[in-house]
Amino acid sequence: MTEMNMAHALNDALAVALADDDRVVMLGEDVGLTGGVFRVTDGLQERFGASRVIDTPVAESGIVGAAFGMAIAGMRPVAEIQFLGFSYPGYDQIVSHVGRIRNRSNHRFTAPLVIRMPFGGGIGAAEHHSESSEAIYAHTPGIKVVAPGTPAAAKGLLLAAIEDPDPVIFLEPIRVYRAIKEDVPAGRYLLPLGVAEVVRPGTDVTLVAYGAMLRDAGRAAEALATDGVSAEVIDLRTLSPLDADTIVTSAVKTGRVVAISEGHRTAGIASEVAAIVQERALYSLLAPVARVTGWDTIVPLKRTERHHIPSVDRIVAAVRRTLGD
Amino acid sequence: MTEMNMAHALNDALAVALADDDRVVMLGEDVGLTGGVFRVTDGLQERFGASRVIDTPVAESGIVGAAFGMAIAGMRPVAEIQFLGFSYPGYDQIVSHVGRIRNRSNHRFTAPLVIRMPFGGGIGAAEHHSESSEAIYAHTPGIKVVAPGTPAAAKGLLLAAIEDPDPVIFLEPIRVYRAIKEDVPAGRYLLPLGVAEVVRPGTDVTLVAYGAMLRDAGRAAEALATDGVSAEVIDLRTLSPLDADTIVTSAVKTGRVVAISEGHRTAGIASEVAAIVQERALYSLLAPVARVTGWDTIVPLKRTERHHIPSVDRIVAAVRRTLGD
Amino acid sequence: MDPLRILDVDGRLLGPSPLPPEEIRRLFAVLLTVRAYDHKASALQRQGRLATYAQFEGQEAAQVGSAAALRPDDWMVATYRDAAAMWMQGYPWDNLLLGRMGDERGGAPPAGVNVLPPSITVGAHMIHAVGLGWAEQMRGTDRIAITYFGDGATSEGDFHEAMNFAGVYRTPTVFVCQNNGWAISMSRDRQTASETIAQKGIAYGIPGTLVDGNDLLAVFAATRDAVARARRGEGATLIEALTQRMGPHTTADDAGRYREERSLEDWRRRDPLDRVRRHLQASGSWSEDWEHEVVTAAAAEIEAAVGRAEDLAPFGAGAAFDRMFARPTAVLEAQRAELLGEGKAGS
Amino acid sequence: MDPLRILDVDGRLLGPSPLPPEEIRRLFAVLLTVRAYDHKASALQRQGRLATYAQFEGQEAAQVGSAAALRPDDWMVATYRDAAAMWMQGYPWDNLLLGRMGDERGGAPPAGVNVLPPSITVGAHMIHAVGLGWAEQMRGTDRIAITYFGDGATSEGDFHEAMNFAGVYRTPTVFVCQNNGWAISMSRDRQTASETIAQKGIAYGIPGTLVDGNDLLAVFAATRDAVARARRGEGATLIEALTQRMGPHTTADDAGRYREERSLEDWRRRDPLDRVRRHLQASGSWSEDWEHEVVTAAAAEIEAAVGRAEDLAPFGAGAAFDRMFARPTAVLEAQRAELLGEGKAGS
Ligand SMILES: Cc1ncc(C[n+]2csc(CCOP(=O)(O)OP(=O)(O)O)c2C)c(N)n1
Ligand SMILES: Cc1ncc(C[n+]2csc(CCOP(=O)(O)OP(=O)(O)O)c2C)c(N)n1
Ligand SMILES: [Mg+2]
Ligand SMILES: [Mg+2]
Repeated sequence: MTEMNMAHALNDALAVALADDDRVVMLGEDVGLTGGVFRVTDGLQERFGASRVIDTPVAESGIVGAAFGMAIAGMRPVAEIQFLGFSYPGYDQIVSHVGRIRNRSNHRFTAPLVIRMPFGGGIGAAEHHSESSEAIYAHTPGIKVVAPGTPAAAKGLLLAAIEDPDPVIFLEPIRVYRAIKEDVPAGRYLLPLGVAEVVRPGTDVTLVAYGAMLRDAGRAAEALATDGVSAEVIDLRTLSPLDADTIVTSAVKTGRVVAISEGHRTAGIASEVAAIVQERALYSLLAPVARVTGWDTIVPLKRTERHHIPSVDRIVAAVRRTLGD
Repeated sequence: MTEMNMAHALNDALAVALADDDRVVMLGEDVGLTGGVFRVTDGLQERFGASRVIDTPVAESGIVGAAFGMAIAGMRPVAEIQFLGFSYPGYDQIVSHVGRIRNRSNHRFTAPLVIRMPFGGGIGAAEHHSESSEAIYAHTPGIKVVAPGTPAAAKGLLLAAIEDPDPVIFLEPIRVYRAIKEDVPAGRYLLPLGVAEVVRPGTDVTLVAYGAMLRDAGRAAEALATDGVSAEVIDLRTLSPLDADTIVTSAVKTGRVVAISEGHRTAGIASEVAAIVQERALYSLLAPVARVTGWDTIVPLKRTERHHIPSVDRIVAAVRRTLGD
Repeated sequence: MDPLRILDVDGRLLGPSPLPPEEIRRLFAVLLTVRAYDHKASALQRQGRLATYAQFEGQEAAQVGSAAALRPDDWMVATYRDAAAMWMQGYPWDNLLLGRMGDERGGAPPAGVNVLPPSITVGAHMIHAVGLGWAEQMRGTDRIAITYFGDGATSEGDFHEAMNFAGVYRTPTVFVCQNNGWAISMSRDRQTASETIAQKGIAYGIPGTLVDGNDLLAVFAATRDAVARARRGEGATLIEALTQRMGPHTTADDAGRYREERSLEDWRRRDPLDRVRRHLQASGSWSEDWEHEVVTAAAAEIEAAVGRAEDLAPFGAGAAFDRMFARPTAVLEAQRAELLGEGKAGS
Repeated sequence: MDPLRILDVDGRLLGPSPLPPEEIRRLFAVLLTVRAYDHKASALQRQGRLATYAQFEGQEAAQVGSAAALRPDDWMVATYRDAAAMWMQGYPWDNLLLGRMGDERGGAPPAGVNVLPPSITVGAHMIHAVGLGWAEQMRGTDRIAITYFGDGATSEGDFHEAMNFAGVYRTPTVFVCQNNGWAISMSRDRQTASETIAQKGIAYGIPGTLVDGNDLLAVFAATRDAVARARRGEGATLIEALTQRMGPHTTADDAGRYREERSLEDWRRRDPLDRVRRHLQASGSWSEDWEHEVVTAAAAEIEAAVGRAEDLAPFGAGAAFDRMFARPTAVLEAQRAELLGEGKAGS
């Protein structure tokens, strides 16, 4: 156990994977010499060589497509896309090929690759750098989508993603990279994909969150606790497949759910949570599932970005609405 | 008024737009000489010339990107992508540029273009030809998404899309192209974007559908009627922005909603409908909103495709579940 | 650039043959076989027994000549129109037919056959061959990867990224463009203003070769050299095989809308089979009986494959859920239960 | 290919000047002005008054020389690093600064300025210039479109599609690649195995020109010819301007991780401003006072723009909803109401 921030924990996970398994290779723009724009791959090229940690041309479709070919040939590539917003030029490779080869070949060929992408806003970055469009990947069959909220979860989930026999999109919340530290187990440490975690038990309302919003959900729970409202907080961790049972169990218990996502609202992750909860726990619901999300607008630039990303206040207000306050 | 099938009605709409407005140009793969793989653009190049109806190289990103540039310069391009599944190579242009220039330039530059795409399965086509991933575009800010279900709606909505000052993705249900005929008004005929239509009034349950599923929703309503169940059928027509008021009004009236979509379930259009209904009509609901959708799998090939696309039976069964039968 | 040509339309050698006579004879039998398949598949489609089918008539030499230069364990990533090349590399007729019947098992060739299922989308698959070859390079094998694509595919951005990666990392990749003159209704000269496709290699530091795609021996020689180069670790090659698709784009297409029938006359004279037949005739190693025998045997083999494919019971209703991941997720299991009527939503 | 060079590093003309002396003097003043802006913007960033900023020091001649060949109504589609070119084409400092402050109004230059907001994503914007020029062609104007991009951008598929469309439709497009040696940490020689970027034009039937990008006159001459060709309806040109970014990729980058400081020494000798200054000095049309005057005036102008940009009150909380469509949809109005606390979900 060492205290690490998320960037450090991810770096540690990648080092473990590279050391343990010859088939693991990394590729992406600036992942080698500079250690990536967020330094998540810092030192890995030095340690494992330029043929295991590969700097690529600026070509996202090429990165994904080449990694896909490698995976079919038996490697375990970990591709990095510099920001979620730059994955779109590689979207066709992901949707039409990475997520389909197992189905297309009835298991004869498979693509066990991981595509890492920083996501989310909150650092006042330029346009396209604050995307939270994870719902489009969650909507895509054949791909798992993972989004950790804390350093230890990041390590355990990334190693599990690399060992998974199927493709995983791994989303790293930008503003959490260096924001929090916690104890992270050393060496090979795995957390199961597809399993959500109740990170704070409560009885009055369920807050469902993931990625950077997890921290704000926790803060909202703290704030509510001082007013005597007991909020249960669920860390989704995996966005596809969603762990419906954990969500529904909590919803049945509390009768109130606030689904939180930084992504756009329409057909987003929070919509899916709401649909599932009403489907399986309608008669337990004391109030509608509230969605606290990014709006259906482009993420505003630095000067007004704060109005877009769900704030602790907005979460608390939504809880109050579900409580009928 | 002439009786037309949908392919014919769309051809008519395009001819009207090309005749009425010099700024309208069409471009896409095989749209000219052959009149498109579904013959929707049949005869238009002959009539309006090869500089107004343009055959392009096989390059979807190029088609969308060039149309985007034309639109900024004041044209009204109508781009065709041969199948929704081939829009993915142009996805970045759509999401990162087409849907953003108005926001990026605070209205100084705009992109009034239409991107037409056939969508949906049911004709036993090859892989990638049966996609129903409209939710990813509905999730994308800055773009309107339209999906007509009948010939007259197709014409009225396409002309409205071409006249709209903002970008519109226009989805044409493949298996409806030649399946139904109805009277279609002659000349310039507009239906408002963003407005759903109650196409069959009812009192016991609301069926929300669009595209090719509209016909099956109607058939389900017929079948239910013979058993004394009165189903109201709503044609969404526009998937983004969704006409929440029409849906909610009906839900409040009937107390039961079945949301139908050929697309994948997770974070799909039906999820959004369910989220909205429970949000705004929870206390009117007599049963959970049921989702009848394509599964979270790749659309199977011809031999087993029928298990994927929601059938009339599945719709009826879902209605029966909401009725507690 | 003049295209490489070794066998002229009269079957005369214009230079030394890259293949011994027995091998030419064997490959002529292959040409006959794949043409028999092509005709059979078209016929099946007309009878409604196959879904849309993309004929390759006219392109047999381009596919057979190039695939003949491969080792059985080399990777192949090809398209909907490349059944001949895929079959040569071990992809069974059964699988090719199943694919066209709309059965996912078509995409699963036997173990040891390193041929991916045919690419239906245009352009995206070339980079897969780059990744496959790159992986082999990393593992220290001398396996190479060949990829087939059309003239139309060179317009997609992914062609560019694939070529660029292959150039930068010197991957063992052989790019074979069958320039058959058309991308559905778009003629080659309107697809790109580049004089040849072969010259596009210059943009990536990759040598480009132009060959007569209807000349079995020229295609073989060019591919053999490219494969050897790749196997030696010297990187990728782009081969443009000039040919013509004699049929429509697919069985769903009406070529009369964009191509004059008489534009094919010249190409008919350049038929890829005829010139090899003439060559064999000149050396006395051809007889009508032998050709008949070959075609009859091929027909029987294909017929048997059709039978097996048609007899294969379709997947059950819930099978799609099993094909998504190594093990179906809980979400998929719930959906399967719903489909099979075992689950009740809203319960 | 030897790059076109007209002014050597000592300021001597190697051939006839494409510009009269007064015009060279005017453009030197522009070079001084844009460098002043670049330094000022870097300083503002260090003070936390701008978000990440991408310096263009070293690339001034490439931008100013090319933009000087345009007509005021021509279209320009450029990147985050092309503030100098954009400003020359009419994009105000105010807007450039506002963009870097994170304000969408930065993207809205005054009416009549046909310059799109800078492209932040790499690669996608070149085809926009193709579409813009194509539209002008359709409308029968002789307006052309110029697009700027880096060496890294040539690896994206969209570069390929843009060039191919420009070739096929002979659109009036001028492609200016500032090959500054780097794409963040990736050096040009590892970005593509093509010997030059200019030669990539061959793949599209588009002429490619290699110029010394630090030579104001060479860049001007090459662009002038390309613009004239485009305006005459003869199609697109690809210009590769060989240059070097003297600073880091952006203010957030640490170039020390991938570039040796001493590799810049040679480039410092080739500074794009120095050689024009020497040229002016040799003809007696330069004085220290004059340069000082120009720089002071520029600084004041820029300072005023900074003031205006910083004083502009930020958008209100609900403004984003107004920027999506000509009129906000009902969905957006409901979300705005929710944000502003007027709406109650679940009511
Ligand atoms: C991404 C994508 N865009 C469009 C299509 C539709 N389409 C199928 S084949 C084809 C033409 C391809 O031409 P070419 O590459 O020359 O191959 P050929 O069919 O001539 O063998 C097109 C446009 C597709 N399958 N995928
Ligand atoms: C699609 C996309 N991928 C990656 C990035 C991240 N990125 C920003 S600039 C850059 C390097 C671009 O290099 P080049 O085109 O040479 O331009 P330069 O920065 O040198 O001016 C990269 C990779 C991006 N902005 N967009
Ligand atoms: Mg072709
Ligand atoms: Mg550069």
